[in-house]
Amino acid sequence: MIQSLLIANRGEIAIRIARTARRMGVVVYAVRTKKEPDALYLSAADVVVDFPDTELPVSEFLDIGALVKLAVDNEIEAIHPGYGFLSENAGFAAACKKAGVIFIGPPADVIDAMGDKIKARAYAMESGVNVPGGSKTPLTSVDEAKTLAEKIGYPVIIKATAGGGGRGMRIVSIPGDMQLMFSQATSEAQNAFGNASVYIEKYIENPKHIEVQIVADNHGNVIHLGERECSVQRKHQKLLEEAPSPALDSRLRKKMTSAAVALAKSIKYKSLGTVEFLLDKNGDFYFMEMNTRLQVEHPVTEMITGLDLVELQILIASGAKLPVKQQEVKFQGWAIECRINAEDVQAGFVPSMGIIRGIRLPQGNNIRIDTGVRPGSEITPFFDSMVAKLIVHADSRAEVIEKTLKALRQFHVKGVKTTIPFCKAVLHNPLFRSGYFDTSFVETAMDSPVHREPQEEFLAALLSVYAQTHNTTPITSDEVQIDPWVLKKRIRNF
Amino acid sequence: MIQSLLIANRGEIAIRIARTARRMGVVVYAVRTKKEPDALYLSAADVVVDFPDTELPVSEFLDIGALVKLAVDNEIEAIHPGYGFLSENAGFAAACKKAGVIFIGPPADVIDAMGDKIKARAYAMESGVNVPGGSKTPLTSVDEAKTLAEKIGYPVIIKATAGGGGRGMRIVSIPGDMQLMFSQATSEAQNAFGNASVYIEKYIENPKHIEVQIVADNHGNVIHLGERECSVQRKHQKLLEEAPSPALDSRLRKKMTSAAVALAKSIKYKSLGTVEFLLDKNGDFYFMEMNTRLQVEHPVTEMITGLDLVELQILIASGAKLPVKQQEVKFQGWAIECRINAEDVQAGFVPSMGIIRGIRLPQGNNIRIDTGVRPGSEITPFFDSMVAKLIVHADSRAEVIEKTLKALRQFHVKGVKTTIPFCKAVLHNPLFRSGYFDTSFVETAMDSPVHREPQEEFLAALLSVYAQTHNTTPITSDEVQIDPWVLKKRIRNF
Amino acid sequence: MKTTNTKRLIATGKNKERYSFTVKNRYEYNYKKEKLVVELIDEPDGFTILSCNGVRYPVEIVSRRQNHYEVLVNGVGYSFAVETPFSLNRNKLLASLNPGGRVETITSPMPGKVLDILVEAGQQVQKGEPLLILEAMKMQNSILSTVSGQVVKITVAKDENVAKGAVLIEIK
Amino acid sequence: MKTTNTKRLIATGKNKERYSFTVKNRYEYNYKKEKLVVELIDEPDGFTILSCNGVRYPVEIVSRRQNHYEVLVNGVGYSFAVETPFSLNRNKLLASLNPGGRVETITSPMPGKVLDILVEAGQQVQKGEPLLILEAMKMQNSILSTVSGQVVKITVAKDENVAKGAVLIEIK
Repeated sequence: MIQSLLIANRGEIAIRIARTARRMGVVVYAVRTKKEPDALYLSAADVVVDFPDTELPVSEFLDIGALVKLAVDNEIEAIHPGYGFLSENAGFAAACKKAGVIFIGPPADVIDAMGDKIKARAYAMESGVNVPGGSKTPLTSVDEAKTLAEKIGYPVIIKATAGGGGRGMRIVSIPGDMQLMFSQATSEAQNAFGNASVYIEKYIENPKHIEVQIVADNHGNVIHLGERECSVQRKHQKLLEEAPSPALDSRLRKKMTSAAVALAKSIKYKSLGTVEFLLDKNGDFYFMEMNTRLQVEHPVTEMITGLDLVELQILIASGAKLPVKQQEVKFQGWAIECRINAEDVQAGFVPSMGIIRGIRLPQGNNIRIDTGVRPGSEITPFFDSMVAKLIVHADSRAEVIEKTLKALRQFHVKGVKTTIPFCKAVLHNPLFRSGYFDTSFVETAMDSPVHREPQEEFLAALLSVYAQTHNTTPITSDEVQIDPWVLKKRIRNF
Repeated sequence: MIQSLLIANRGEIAIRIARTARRMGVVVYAVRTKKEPDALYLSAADVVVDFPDTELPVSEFLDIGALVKLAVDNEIEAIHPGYGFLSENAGFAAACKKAGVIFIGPPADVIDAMGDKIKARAYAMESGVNVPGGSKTPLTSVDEAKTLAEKIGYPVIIKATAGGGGRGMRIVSIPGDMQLMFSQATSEAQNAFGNASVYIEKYIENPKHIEVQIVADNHGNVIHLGERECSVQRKHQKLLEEAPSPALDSRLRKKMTSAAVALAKSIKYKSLGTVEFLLDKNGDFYFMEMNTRLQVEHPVTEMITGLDLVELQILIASGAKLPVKQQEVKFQGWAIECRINAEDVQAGFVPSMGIIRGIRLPQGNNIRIDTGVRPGSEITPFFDSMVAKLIVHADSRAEVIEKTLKALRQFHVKGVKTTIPFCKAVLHNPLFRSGYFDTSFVETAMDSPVHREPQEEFLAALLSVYAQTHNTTPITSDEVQIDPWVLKKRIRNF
Repeated sequence: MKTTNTKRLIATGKNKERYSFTVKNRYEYNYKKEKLVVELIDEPDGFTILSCNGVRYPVEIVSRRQNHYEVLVNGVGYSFAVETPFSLNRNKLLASLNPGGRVETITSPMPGKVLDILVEAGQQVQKGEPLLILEAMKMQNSILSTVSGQVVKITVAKDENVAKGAVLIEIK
Repeated sequence: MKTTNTKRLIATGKNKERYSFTVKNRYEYNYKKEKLVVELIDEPDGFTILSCNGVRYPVEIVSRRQNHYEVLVNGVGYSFAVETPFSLNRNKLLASLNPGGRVETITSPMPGKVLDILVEAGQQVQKGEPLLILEAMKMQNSILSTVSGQVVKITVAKDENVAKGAVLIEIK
């Protein structure tokens, strides 16, 4: 069994991984960076190691050499990459292996096969899973793109070969747009993945986004842990997820989970992974991509199965056999995850940077909060804008929607604007409640991106009048000024 | 109208006074002491003034000369004494007047008349209010006490002439106990009030403690704001109050409130005051004492009347006429106040000293929390152990009990033990719920001083096993050690 | 001593929603003849609570420019201008005398790099129409027009790095 | 690699209430054959949450002396001794060999001044009986006996100032 673990990540996921690892008796190491030397995730570890000074202009958690060296120098047995950063980087997995460090994830060749989205399409087809018509090789020119698009029929979608997570994607509905979209997609792909290569696929219009969680050990056992419904998206970014999906009946669920397991088996998958599907209006589903890591939304699966996915990752990486068989996996109730991001929804979801001045967490049973911030934490342009994930579990979909709404009404963040009012608006929306929503939901079905509680506008007017009467000074301000929180941090660090 | 105000007090009441005064546009001054130089109440003021260095071994908020000088030197128009400390000190009121500072409270002669409990008994009788049989002058010896006790009949109660708030009180049931109780009462009275003088009264066994809030302006207008039920007491210390009282019908309410108003009129009372009564099982009531200040439990009256008692105090002290007539006072619904003290109820209500490491406040409408602490605040032997007051308002007694219980379940304090589990036990108690309880309730009617939520004991066992398995270090400890919070404060102050 | 004074204050929102209060002695509020018990409470966990007749909401006053307020109630942003009936009428009058309307500035909501500018000076744009693409936090964000009107001026260039609050485009 | 091991751990409270768990691999808990998903979570506001199958309670581990735990669940104090079946039996055996029982010390729950001592050495006292009067925070507090037994020793004198945790009286 693995005895020590370096978490090559930060924020809520570092804390979440540390929690399980420490519960299992594994000694947990976290990496301190200059960008956030007193971040909350550091307090979740047994040992904190400092990231060394380097000349490289690369983010600490993307620096393969330095991270592997930290593990070797500190005699740490294994590395957990979390999500994002190096979690799907085959080179990182290979470098770990070479250095004698256990990489918690699938082997490098599997990451590589699934990371190249064109190769992944080919493997999916081989294992009998439908894929949308499209490229067999990366596009070399706009003209090639146009020719292929004519063949498979518009609309098509341009995707980054090395992509994932929505970046480098563009939908093209008419030939005239191809030039602009092709150049935007390649430049974004280059920025995001260091690889400008793109390909095209037939664009499935307004599908549902359904993904299947699979787990495979090193002994050939593969099981699935059901599906997650991730259709509430904006610009291919997931905003709210649930498990199970209201769109699947047991027949379709069986077909989709079997397809995911078949794919995993055919590529000799090991560790935790997610097979993402597009489900169209006819109930036909197509392979989209496979994520070879822990997902942000993994807690909803944990809630309904009672299994700890990080525990399974550590056990598998230790060489253990899967502790549960497929028929022992029991699915209970319904779970929803809300991503509470620091974004100004009313201004078009732009990041809302600043300092968290206060957090009020909802309280109650079967409410889980995964967060990496505390009062005083700063939301910076360095990292993503996630403040917390709120995960709620109840017996039925109707109940979990009400319970999540109640929790959101008790969840308050001061200092930055968050997506809490947006999540409320989703959960109040009749189409969402009906279950018949698809990935066009956020853009087409929401009257307002925020939900307003009764009397809110009246109270805002009253507050303005009160402030005018009392000459109240704003608590936060647009003006550039030294903030006491920032000052305090500066004094401490320099 | 008063334009500036010095608060000669600390903690939650200083904050509560500042809130109203600032709302009214009054500039608020708070006093910083060496004992708690970064207390929360200081942040509620417009201006913070430092208490000067003195040689006197007296508490800052008992130092008449220094406080009056602070007001004069800073050209502050008025002083609010809060409760406790100098709030019922006639000498303070006189010193303020002499210095040209408005004392927010009744004139010195009225404080004096009601402060001397024997004089107060005489005034009550004059105005036609029943008093229990007893002393007409202070006791000069144990023998005198015994003679008088024989005359009025045992049991009797010894009380401090300068007393109030339960200190210096002793009940004597048999002549043999008189010697011990007399000496305990005089020594406690000396300690608490600097005046050993005591008197005796017929002891009304197991009465209800009901008090009537009255308000009088400087123009002869006197109204009452209904009663408060304060029978949930331990050693004469109020623990949980409500308004109205479940024991009063409209006839009895009219009699008691009329008696309170009559007393106030007969002594030419001015400002806010409370007339405390003992109500026996026959529905007869007796004058106990009058408090010439704001009470700790004043918020329950504010909840059911919608009036702000501090605002009334400031208006009256400014010379304004009462803004409401008796018939305009509307009583709506029911309110409960729970005193959340830092006490170890399971160890017999001993003070639980230490540092507040976290506070979770209940959220919701019609829930009010008055508190003077925040995470990092220390509960010290210097001051009382109050952490917060939780005040809840609802339409009916049954509803407010449930709503308060719900709020208590969401109210958590980390770092010290509090009376939260005790307050829950009171609210769950069938006798309390029936309304037929009296001042013997806490000592005789409660099976357990704490309420245990379902599964608590099981979870405590599980936590112990978990801690043993993981070698978890205690978060707090009995051992003497430097606490990071304390260290931080030391570094800051020295 | 001050004399008692009662005045009317009118809060007007972006979409012309209007709430009219009477304020007596600077702190007694009435709305549609109903008395409001209003308190602004700083709680120990850092939150500010607006309490109105027992209804409690976490609020923030984000910014104030003279009589213009940006506030958050429950995390939702609202803008109100607070005026007396006199100033309200004067502003209406001024607006009617200056039918050309006023220039709205589109500012950068965050620091970032201008990747692309999608409009030209002189062009008519609709409210909600994308004006330019700003790259920040590794994402490309469209900056949308907050008003309908004509683009008067573009104050940034492609590939320029801009600070938070920098003026990007003026629309009249 | 460690080998899988399952052991039984029994938590015994002050009133002999007993809960028996099996623990596999040091982290898989079972109670009465039911699997428990247990997590101890440090939340960002400073609270520690014990989560068991989704039931969440704020807890504190107040003190630990070897296998004896003082914990708070929801602010209510509990004491448990955690033992294996083997050590439990051994302790029972030891207790039966030493029928005289062990000495309980009554300690001061806070700093204060001893105002009065109400018992004498040799005297029999009942659990809950007042032993002495301690003045602290301007209040007189009765210190009650936590056990029934005989007063062995009084280690403080009247008017003495005592620190928190000071031994006041020993009872056997």
